[in-house]
Amino acid sequence: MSAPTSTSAAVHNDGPTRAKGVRRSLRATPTAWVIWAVVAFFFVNLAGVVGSVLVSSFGRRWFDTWLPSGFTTQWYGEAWHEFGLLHVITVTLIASALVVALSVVVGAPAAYVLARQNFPGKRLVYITFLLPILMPPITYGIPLATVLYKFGFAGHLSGVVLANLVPSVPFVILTMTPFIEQVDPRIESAARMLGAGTRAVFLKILAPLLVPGLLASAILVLVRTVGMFELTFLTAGPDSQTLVVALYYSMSAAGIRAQQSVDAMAVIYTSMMLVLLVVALRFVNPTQLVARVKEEPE
Amino acid sequence: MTGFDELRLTGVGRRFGTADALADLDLTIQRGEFIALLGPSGCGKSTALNCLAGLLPLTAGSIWQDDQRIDTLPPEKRGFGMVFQNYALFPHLTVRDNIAFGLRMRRLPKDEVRRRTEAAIEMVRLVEHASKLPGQLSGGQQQRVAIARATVLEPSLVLMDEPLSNLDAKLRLEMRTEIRRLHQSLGLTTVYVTHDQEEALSMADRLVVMRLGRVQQIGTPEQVHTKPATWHVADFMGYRNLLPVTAGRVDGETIVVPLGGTTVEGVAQLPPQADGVAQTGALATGDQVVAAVRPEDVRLGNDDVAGLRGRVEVIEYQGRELAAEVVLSDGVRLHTRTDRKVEPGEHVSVSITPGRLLVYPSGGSAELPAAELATAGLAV
Amino acid sequence: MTGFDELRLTGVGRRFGTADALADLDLTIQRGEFIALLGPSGCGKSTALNCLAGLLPLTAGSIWQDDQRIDTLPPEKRGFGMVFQNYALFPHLTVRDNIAFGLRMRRLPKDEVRRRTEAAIEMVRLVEHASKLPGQLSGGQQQRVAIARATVLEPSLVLMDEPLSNLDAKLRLEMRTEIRRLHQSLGLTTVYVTHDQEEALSMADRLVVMRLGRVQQIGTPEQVHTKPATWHVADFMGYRNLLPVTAGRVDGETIVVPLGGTTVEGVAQLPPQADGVAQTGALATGDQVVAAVRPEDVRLGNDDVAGLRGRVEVIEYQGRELAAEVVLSDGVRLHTRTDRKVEPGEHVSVSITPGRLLVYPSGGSAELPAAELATAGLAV
Amino acid sequence: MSTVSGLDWRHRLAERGVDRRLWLLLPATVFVLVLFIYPFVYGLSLSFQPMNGGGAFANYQKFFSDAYQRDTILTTLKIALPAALLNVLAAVPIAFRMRGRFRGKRLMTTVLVIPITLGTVLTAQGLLNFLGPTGWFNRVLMGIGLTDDPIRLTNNYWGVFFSLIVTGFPFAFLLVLSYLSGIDPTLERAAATLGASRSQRFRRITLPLLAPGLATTFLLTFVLAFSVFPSAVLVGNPAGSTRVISLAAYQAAYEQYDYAYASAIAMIMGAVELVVVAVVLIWRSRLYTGSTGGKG
Amino acid sequence: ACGAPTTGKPSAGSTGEVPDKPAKAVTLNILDVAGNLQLTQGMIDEFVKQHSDVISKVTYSKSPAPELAGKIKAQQNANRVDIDLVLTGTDGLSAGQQQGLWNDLLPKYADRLPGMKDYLAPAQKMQELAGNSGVTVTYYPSGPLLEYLPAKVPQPPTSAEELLAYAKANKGKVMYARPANSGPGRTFLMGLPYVLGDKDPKDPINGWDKTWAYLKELNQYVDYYPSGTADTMKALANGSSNIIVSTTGWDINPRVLGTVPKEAAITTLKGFHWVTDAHYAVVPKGVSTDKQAAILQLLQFMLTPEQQAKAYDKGYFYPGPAIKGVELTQAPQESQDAIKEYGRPEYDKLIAENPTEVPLDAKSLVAAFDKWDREVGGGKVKKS
Ligand SMILES: Nc1ncnc2c1ncn2[C@@H]1O[C@H](COP(=O)(O)OP(=O)(O)OP(=O)(O)O)[C@@H](O)[C@H]1O
Ligand SMILES: Nc1ncnc2c1ncn2[C@@H]1O[C@H](COP(=O)(O)OP(=O)(O)OP(=O)(O)O)[C@@H](O)[C@H]1O
Ligand SMILES: NCCCCNCCCN
Ligand SMILES: [Mg+2]
Ligand SMILES: [Mg+2]
Repeated sequence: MSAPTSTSAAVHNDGPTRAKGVRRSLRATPTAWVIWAVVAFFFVNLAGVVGSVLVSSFGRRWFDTWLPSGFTTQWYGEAWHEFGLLHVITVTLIASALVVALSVVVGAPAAYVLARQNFPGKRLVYITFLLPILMPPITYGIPLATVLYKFGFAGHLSGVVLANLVPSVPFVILTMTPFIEQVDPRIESAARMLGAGTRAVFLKILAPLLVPGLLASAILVLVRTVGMFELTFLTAGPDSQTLVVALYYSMSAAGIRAQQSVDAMAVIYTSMMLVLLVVALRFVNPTQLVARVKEEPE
Repeated sequence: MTGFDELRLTGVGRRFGTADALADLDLTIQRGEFIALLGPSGCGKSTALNCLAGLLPLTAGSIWQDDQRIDTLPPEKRGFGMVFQNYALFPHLTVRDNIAFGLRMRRLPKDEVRRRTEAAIEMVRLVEHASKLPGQLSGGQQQRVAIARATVLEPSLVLMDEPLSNLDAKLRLEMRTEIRRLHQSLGLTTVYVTHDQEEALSMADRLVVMRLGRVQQIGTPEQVHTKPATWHVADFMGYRNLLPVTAGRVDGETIVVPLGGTTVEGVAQLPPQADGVAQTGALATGDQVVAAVRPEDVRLGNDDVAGLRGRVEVIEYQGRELAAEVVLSDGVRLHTRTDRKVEPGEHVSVSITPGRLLVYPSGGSAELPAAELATAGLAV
Repeated sequence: MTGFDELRLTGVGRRFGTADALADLDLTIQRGEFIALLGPSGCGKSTALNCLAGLLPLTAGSIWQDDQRIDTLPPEKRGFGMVFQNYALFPHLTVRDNIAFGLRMRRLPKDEVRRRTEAAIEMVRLVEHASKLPGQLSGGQQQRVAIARATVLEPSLVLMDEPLSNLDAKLRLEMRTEIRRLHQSLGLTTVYVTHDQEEALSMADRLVVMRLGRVQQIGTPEQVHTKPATWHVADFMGYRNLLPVTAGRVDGETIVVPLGGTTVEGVAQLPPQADGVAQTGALATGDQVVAAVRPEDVRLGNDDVAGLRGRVEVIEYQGRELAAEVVLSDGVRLHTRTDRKVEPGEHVSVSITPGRLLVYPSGGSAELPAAELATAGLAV
Repeated sequence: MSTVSGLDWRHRLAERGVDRRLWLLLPATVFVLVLFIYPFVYGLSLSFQPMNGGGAFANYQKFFSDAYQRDTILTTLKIALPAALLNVLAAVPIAFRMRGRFRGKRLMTTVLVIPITLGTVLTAQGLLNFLGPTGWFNRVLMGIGLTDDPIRLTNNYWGVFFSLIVTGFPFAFLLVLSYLSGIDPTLERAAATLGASRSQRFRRITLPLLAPGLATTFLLTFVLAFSVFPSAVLVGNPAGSTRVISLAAYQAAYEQYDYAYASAIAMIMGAVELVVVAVVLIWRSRLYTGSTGGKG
Repeated sequence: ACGAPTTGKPSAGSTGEVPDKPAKAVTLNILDVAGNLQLTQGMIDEFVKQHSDVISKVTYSKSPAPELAGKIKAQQNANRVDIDLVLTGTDGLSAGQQQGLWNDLLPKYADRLPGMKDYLAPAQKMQELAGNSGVTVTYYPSGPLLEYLPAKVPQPPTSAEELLAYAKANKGKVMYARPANSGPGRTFLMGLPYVLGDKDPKDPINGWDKTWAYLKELNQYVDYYPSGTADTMKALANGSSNIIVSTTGWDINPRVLGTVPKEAAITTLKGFHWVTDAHYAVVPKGVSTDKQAAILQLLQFMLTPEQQAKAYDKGYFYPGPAIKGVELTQAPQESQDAIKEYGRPEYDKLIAENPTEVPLDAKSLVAAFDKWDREVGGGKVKKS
């Protein structure tokens, strides 16, 4: 890993003097070495964890050996057909995009108030927003589904989206609050002085400054939504199952299923998340921020 | 919200915890006026601007725009412009976009936005820096962006909080001219906070001098400069020599005070009445008073003249003139300015320009704390 | 790291992208010196300080402390103190803790930390505000915290970036005195950025005048003030009248230039040689030159005197004096200062203090851009 | 004038934080009330209606009087607290080192965040495959002679713990990294000029400014860890050392179909979490929260 | 009972007489929580193909069983049932029965399901277990069986004692999954009382003394209990375990799939009884009468021998058919080939010669799981 050489302040191009001078970037501290060693160890093992599933998902049969005795893509093909994965993945993508967008739209303003203002009853409000995260869906999932069925939402995508919003909105609120606290309120004042109303302040000022925060909470909400089995299952109709339902089914339903086929499902699930994540990170780099500009112009 | 005829602040106050940052501010601003707020650091100038802008809720009083009460309007509804003391630039927007922001909020046509933005960029001399982000600008450049951003909108009222503090003398002069020009050509009303007296004196129609959250004097530059209402204002307006003495003979406006072993004549000053103009009278012999005089009004002469005499102590080169501290025979230390070449240790005669020594009631010892005297550079 | 005898910057440069914010800075600072960096906004002053402090890596050159090369040392190893232009106070620490921070980092005994912190708080007059967080302070108060935080450590070198820009005149004077006092009593070395010429002139042992990232002149206050090395420096040092003219008769140092339909005598100036002192000679009749004179050196007299004559246009009240713009018969506009009462439209005679009109080579039209002339307030 | 006093009243409210900005809370509040509180109250009341009769608190009594059930609280805390702490504590120094600019930084960041995409199932399968008795990990250990018999790292406490690290660390890292990016680097530089070493700068400047974010991160990681369910079953020992409280609730609901009891267990679970959360929040409320200079 | 905002009356159109044939072709939503579609999807598709005037389209979804009841409950409370047919094992069936979720199809419509008369005897017993709401669609005798690799275990245990002895001699090499998560695990649990001759094999709390004692003893030689059968299969395959418990389906199908070596063999314990298993079709309350009509026709179609033959599959639920007289030769060729290669001739004999028992009812089973968790599985904690 090239990291240790780039820890301290390897932030500038080598100027003409730097060749002669002390290479500052090489003076990584012992702590740095320890940290990178731990990270490396973590990654090696992580690679093992992921790799073993990946290899297994392509394995024809894999007994007491380093590698499977043969390779095949049959498990993917079977899973793909068995669950109609194309449809399921489409649904999953649409549902999670909607959940992410809506939970940010609903959650961010509330996070804003909680970050900026002290008002009577704030604690109560805070706890109210915390509860849906703390409480397992067992406590409210079925009545929630009933409500949603009653109003005709459940059984379609809209039910899945609404139900998933329940933990997602508070999640956005919680993660966004510290980000908003970090923004200097005078920036907002300046925008208001220039005639920006609340909406414009949000869209033009806060949103760009909060990009890392938005991105982080969007990714986390996404992960949670894509992975939220119970609420999705309770509210989904036959056409609005998401990938996790299929995955949980393949993993834990009664009946016999090849280990490799579960692995293949898990790989499909992860690949989809990975694509989403990489797309997200392509467009917005969580560390490429306003503050960066201050840090190192170059 | 467009123009207005007058803006009235009545009893405006703002409290932080138990401390009044601003109290009892009564001020009527006429359309087109240029008002400067002056006062020591921490006296409440920025607080006053923030209250006017609607960025801080008042804890007392009200603000009226003509007949409409506006103190509960949110800032974006008031249509005022503001240059923040710390600039508060949008860190994610380029100079150009920072400046165009307000215009875009008004949904002006693209062309006009571009035209006006470029003009403003040129005005503040940032043409080459227009595509930089604020974090890539020098302090002064940032400040100029703040000025351009607030003025490009041509708001009915512009609030400026020390907008030129980070500019060099030359640029400051130019910017001053631009601000005056904008103010006059567009008929803007301007409230301007500055710590630079010269700026205040040269730009403003009226000055508001504050201290500890309260107004000390409101008047034209000339009034404030030549007739400070209290010794605090005098102190602030450059009357660097503030001497706590006992009043001698009083004769109408003239009052004799002891100094350097002899006596000098001063002009008696009284606290301002409601109309804001200082009134005389009512100072009596034996009162504790404060005599105030500017360094420029203390002249050094050759050693051989009769009258006040002293020894030069510290001298400081200040461009054309020298700033010198002279210790009189009774130990009182006077700040003076001179274009004579004097040397430390030299003995000189000291004269005070007639009519330029102002004598104020001290307001009791509580009003004239020793610490403050010490900070005023006075040896008691 | 404690004291040093000298600090040498050789060829120091810092580039942002393709633009040199600082180039070729050669400067030797002696222990105990007070150096002021001066120059227009954006000329690279803060960049220079940051390079010295170790906060910005150099892109060229090196910095030596006595015989040790220090430009690769991290800031905390250099032991310099710095007052940031934007203060950079720790938002989560009270005034007291901000100031005590450096002392604590040195692991000084608790008692000493407390004592020195309190003394510093008192020095910057923040006793009542000591327990506030930076966010609860006024702009000037924050700036004072920054000063106290950097100086309480009594570092071998203090870098101050416009440390007084947000203070009122009175407090600024006091703080100046404090800074000088600290500088002298502790034998600190100080590099001080200011946009205030008077401050620079009165405080510094040497001035470094910069422009566009490059040094224009290094010299004592008197040298820089009376003998600016280039017309740019003159411009910056308050020679508000900069007149591009064609040199007339040259006679040693004396050079005759046309003005207002007649001619006046000026003193020829040449670009500085390596030693930093301006040299004369080598200006010839017919050269494009720039004549520079300060407003204070342009005197207004009664209409009836022979010589230059003009009409008063704009006047501006500036405390004791008036700033007036006078248009000469050839259309040249002169900035003047006067304590006479003049009125706009009045016809006056104009005289220039002998020896105070400096004549510079123009350095070609590229060096004397029209825009710059216009901004200098000159009607070409 | 009555209108005037009405307006003054408004100033007073504004001073106490009650102004029109509070309307921004409305959508989220309505949302949570309708879609969460309303159903949740059913769940709550259900927990007081035991399936097999008894007093209103019968379910709660049943839980606390049965050591097998009661112990799940401790079991869960023993897994969740260390895992959440480790995730946050590990994320901080790593995120801190990811701030400067260096080649490959974007890649590093992405790679560190990637495990977030794994999901519990892949993680569980992977841990079982990789750390299992004949997995690569044990093969390597035995190959280099570190051990003769495979060491057991799955189907016990450690399996669950690892799975919480694998899924929780990137989560914490992403949040911490983002919170960090909001802190103005100038502050650290200022501290450097005051003689603060790297570690002092971190401890005295960065950490305190980061602390509110850390509190939130810890909270969320803890809550996620506390409700660990699939991995407790898949890579843990669900009958024994990793019999977490959510498993108890799950069994009540989906094996015994006693929703009332399940609700009660879930309520207890929420209450325990709430205690931890409250402690963290109280601590957080005493920290400096506010502008960190990075975005202004 | 599970606390929903409203408790609805059955929606219009779901009560009343069920016509013979829907007024017009219906769309069915079928939910499989038992992995049953692997066996029956072919039959259903065939029906749709042949009777598109009855069922125009089917949508299939699959989910784990436990959450099923909650979902149906939520739909019924809201009067919007959109699951028309559920394919489930005994667990889901009885969960729904406890909650009163299912429509009673029997005995009301028994005459429309003549195929039910041909159930195999043990399938008939499974049908009786189902009461009036479920219709058995597939059946298998299940287990308990022991599975091992002959290369590693040349002399497999043939009795409970021998198994114990083997486990003792080969610590950690005997494995079964946590019964609550595993079909073979629970079959083993339910089968042991018969093997050991316990007092009341249907009463796990009071009648299983020998079983519990045996399991606790065995526990001393077991390292851990994986949370799924698949893990035990894997352990067997990779050699970390020598003997695991299994069922007919779990024996054949994984070898077909290649997760377990083909050469793995099975054995039984002396005195063993089959503890049988079946899959059922149930109709939630609230499904319209038109759909019910279609479902009845569908079920009857599925209970014909030609269709039942598809249940042989690849040994997934071996043998699979619930009715008599369904020969392997009627099954699809693929099916026949797989079973020919991986099936075991000895199964016919084992099935013919050993008694069959129905599994525990849901309540007892849960009690057994709980006791196992507390006393056997949970016992591990203190030990390690
Ligand atoms: N990060 C950066 N990226 C690009 N250009 C920069 C950056 N930082 C500074 N500059 C440019 O470098 C030049 C010098 O900046 P510097 O801050 O040193 O000016 P200064 O002399 O301190 O000015 P001021 O008096 O206005 O503070 C300016 O033109 C500025 O725009
Ligand atoms: N949020 C706050 N909490 C407590 N005190 C405050 C707060 N904001 C301002 N103050 C105090 O109110 C007083 C007035 O502050 P203000 O910013 O108006 O001063 P100012 O006149 O603008 O000073 P300067 O010239 O230094 O900018 C100061 O003493 C300041 O410490
Ligand atoms: N968070 C709850 C996930 C529920 C998964 N169900 C799996 C069923 C195991 N038998
Ligand atoms: Mg202020
Ligand atoms: Mg600067």
